[in-house]
Amino acid sequence: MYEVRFHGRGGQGSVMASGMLAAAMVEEGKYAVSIPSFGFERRGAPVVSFLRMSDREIRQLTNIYQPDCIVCVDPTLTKSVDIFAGMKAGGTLIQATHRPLAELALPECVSTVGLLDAVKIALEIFKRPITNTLMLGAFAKTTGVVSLDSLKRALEDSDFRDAGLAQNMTALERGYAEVAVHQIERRAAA
Amino acid sequence: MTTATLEKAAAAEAPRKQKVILAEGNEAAALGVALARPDMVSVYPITPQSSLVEHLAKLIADGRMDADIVDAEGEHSVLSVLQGGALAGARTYTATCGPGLAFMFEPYFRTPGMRLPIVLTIVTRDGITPQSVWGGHQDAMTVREAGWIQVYCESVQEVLDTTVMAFKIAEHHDVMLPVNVCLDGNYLSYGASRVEMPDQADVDEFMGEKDVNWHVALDPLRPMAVDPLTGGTTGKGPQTFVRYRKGQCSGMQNALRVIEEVHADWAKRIGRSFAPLVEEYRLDDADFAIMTLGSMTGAAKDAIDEARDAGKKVGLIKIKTFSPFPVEALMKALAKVKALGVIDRSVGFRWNCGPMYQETLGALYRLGRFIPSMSFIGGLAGADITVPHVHRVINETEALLNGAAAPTEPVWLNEKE
Amino acid sequence: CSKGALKYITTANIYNEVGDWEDLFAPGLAGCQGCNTELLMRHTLRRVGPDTVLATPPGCVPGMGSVGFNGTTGTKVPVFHPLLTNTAAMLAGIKRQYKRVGRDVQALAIAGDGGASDVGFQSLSGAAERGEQMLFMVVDNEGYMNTGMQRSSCTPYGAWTSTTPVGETQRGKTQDAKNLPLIMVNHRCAYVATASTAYMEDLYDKLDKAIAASKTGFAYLHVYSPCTTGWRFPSNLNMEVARKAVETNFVMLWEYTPQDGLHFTKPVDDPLPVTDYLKAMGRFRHLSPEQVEHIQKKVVENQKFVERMTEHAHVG
Amino acid sequence: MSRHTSYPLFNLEQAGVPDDLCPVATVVSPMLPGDWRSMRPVVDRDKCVKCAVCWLYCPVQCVEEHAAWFDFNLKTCKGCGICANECPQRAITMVGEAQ
Repeated sequence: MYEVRFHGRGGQGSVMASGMLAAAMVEEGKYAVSIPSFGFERRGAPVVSFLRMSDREIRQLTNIYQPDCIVCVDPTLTKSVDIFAGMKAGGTLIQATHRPLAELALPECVSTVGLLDAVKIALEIFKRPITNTLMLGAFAKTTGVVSLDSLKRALEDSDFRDAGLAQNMTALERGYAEVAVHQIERRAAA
Repeated sequence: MTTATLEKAAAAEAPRKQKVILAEGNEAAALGVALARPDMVSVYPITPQSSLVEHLAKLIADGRMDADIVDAEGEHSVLSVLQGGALAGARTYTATCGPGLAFMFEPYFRTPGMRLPIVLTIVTRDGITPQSVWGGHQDAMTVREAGWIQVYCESVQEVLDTTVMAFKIAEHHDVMLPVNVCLDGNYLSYGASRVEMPDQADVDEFMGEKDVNWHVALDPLRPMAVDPLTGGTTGKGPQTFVRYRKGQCSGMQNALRVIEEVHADWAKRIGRSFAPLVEEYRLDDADFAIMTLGSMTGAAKDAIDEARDAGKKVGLIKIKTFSPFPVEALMKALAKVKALGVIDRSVGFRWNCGPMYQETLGALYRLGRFIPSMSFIGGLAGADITVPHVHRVINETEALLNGAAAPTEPVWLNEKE
Repeated sequence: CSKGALKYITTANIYNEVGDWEDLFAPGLAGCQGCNTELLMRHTLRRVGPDTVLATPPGCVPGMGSVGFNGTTGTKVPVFHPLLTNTAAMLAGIKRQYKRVGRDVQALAIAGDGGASDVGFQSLSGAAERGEQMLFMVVDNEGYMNTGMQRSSCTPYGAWTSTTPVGETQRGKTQDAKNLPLIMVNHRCAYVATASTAYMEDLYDKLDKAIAASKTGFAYLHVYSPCTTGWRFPSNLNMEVARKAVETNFVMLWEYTPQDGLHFTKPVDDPLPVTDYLKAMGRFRHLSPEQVEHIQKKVVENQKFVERMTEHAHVG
Repeated sequence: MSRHTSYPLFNLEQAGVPDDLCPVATVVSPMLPGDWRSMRPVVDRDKCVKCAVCWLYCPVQCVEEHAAWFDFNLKTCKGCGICANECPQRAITMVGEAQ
């Protein structure tokens, strides 16, 4: 079982990203479940979405409390939300940010980090800070648990209006290409 | 044999290829509805049902579903429109929850009395007040004595498959009763999961001929008065009333058999089987059991596996068909254990315990045995019922087995978190 | 030619046309002696014909046995009790399904004012807004007469009912009636009209138009129907009371279509004083001069209000 | 829609519909309210001009046409007296049933 928690703000499409990622995993013949958090998902308010992946049928339909991976599609969110709560040791963080790794305060549990200046790229592509598909590309590259091709097929099956599909395809590819992946060497616990 | 008949023969034996997709529970319900080919759906949005009717509207707008959609001005009219449609021969469907179901109650109670095989998905939501827009079984539980068949789903796949089966169950001539497919608001309604889509041709063969108003119709070519006054408080009046009311009860009891038959037929034609009434999980050699309903069951099964690995002899009993209450099937399961913990996602106000717990005590009485038992209430208003929660239920039920006194009050799982 | 002679001719015309059409209700219904509603029902259903599904929500219409009692039916066409609250919605479902399968079936409601203007208003308004194809007839006897003459929102000011009794501090209803047909005009229904059984040729004309309109949209027919029992007047005077209501402008006969707007069909230019109407029945016997004055004022006000609507009829 | 007579009522037994499903009725009420009457309409055949006004306003529609006059089916006439009140020829008189 591989568990991912998405953090974002209402309107940024983190719930949709979780669903598209699950669809991509299903494309690959895996089992996946995506569950959104159930708050008032108003534009700008912090939102959470959960994703489980497994080679076997997934029975649990619950929130995720100890994720293997955290995808944070908003660069400002860490100020208001403890996005690392419950994260497993040796976990992976995919973070939208323009900062370099050295400037980030990361807890001990984080071992792999994928950093992407998603807002900047989103403004180039969409003229709006929609970072979700960019972050999916970054997720694929950083974790390797899903292929870029599967994500593309999941996007094709989604309900985008007009130019939306082409733009999101570009975003997915750029996220994959431009993410900076870091491994953090942790000393073994004393 | 010609090639065509050979192919046909082969098709009858094995289900056709099924497309694998990711769908949330509300979408799966809508897809199940489309597979059953209703003539009429009537809708009014309400959280957490809204995306279900949005999916239906889109399926119809895209021409993927050939049904008349009536956007009524409220749930009361939604069900009333469908009653009219059914009386004119339409296969009909809607979905609602919580306050919408409450508003619908007047035609809701009347639907089984007219023996109209309407299918209504309850995307379960906790009862207000206190104000909540989140999941919980209180709405469906509150109307459990209104004469509808009520089945609860565990997974998104079960939502899709059960939605189709619900029409077949409702329209069976020995049943002729409306069916609620209950799917948990939030965890099932919005939970997206891998599902396999049955082939339309397989479903068409499964459904067979449609004939929903053979017993009552509002049709100028078959004039009759529908639901005249029964005839007063003396003489034949009460006898007439009793005859019809008893008929409703017979239909409910017949449903227990028909639900099993329909699930068996589905397994044969579509290739997926679900426990129709009561599911027993790792129960055969269990000393004690926990009981679940709906989407909490998945986490509970994982918890049972872990507890088994830790040497606890615990099994699980899941109720799928809650109304009619599957007394015989439940008695068979209960006979295997010596202590019981029941998790309800709603409250039974009168007995200060979960309603499923209270109903289960009735089955134990029928069985003629006393075993220590406990009522657990959790998952109200969208709260999560997690594997650790279920471990607590397992541990406290196990304590009963070891002689601990059963509390007279329910255990509220999410009280202090 | 005298007014009277013209009346014979019109009556004879109606009789010659529909006199041998079958009365589609059972010969015996339990309406009160001289029941205006029973008269209206029988004429209406004969006119509409047997390819009809009839909805009669709880009230005098099924109360007199049209949906039957103890295993019998009072109607020769398919008939049912909707709930008091859902008549228009149930009929909509029926009509939609017949339309879907290509059958021409008339959906007809004969509902009381309570079931239409009060508790049934939501479903009525919804069906009208959606343009459901039906003929919705309201029999306005200005109260819940079947259950013992309680007040409805169509009960006029000052009227005694069993829930607006005459006592020391309150003398009849203290509010004015809701004008349901005008509210239906504001739904822009395919057809809306008011009618009275005292003007049967006008009623038949409107029935024809309403039936035609119901083929494409929502047709609403509001019929003022005096109640001998609830209003307290002798049964033989029913038509006189109905006529007086029109002659005093207490009620007005008009029709509306989206194409032609609203116009009077029986304009009363020189109305009798409203007291001529009020004194014809017992439910207004207790009225004080101030109450009578209020009613007369309202009659004039209502008349002017509808008249202004006729003036605005052709803006489109 | 040009049909003006009813279709035969549905036969439940023939259709094999059990009598404990939806409450329905397929037999027309045999009730005849003629015995409610305390007064009965009597027609002066000489005065009747067959204008049909009585037919138009009779709530139970019990008016029957004869060769030269209209009369009433007393099995269903409830004796309300509207006909006598409305007859332009004053051809109808209400008389007590006891007479």
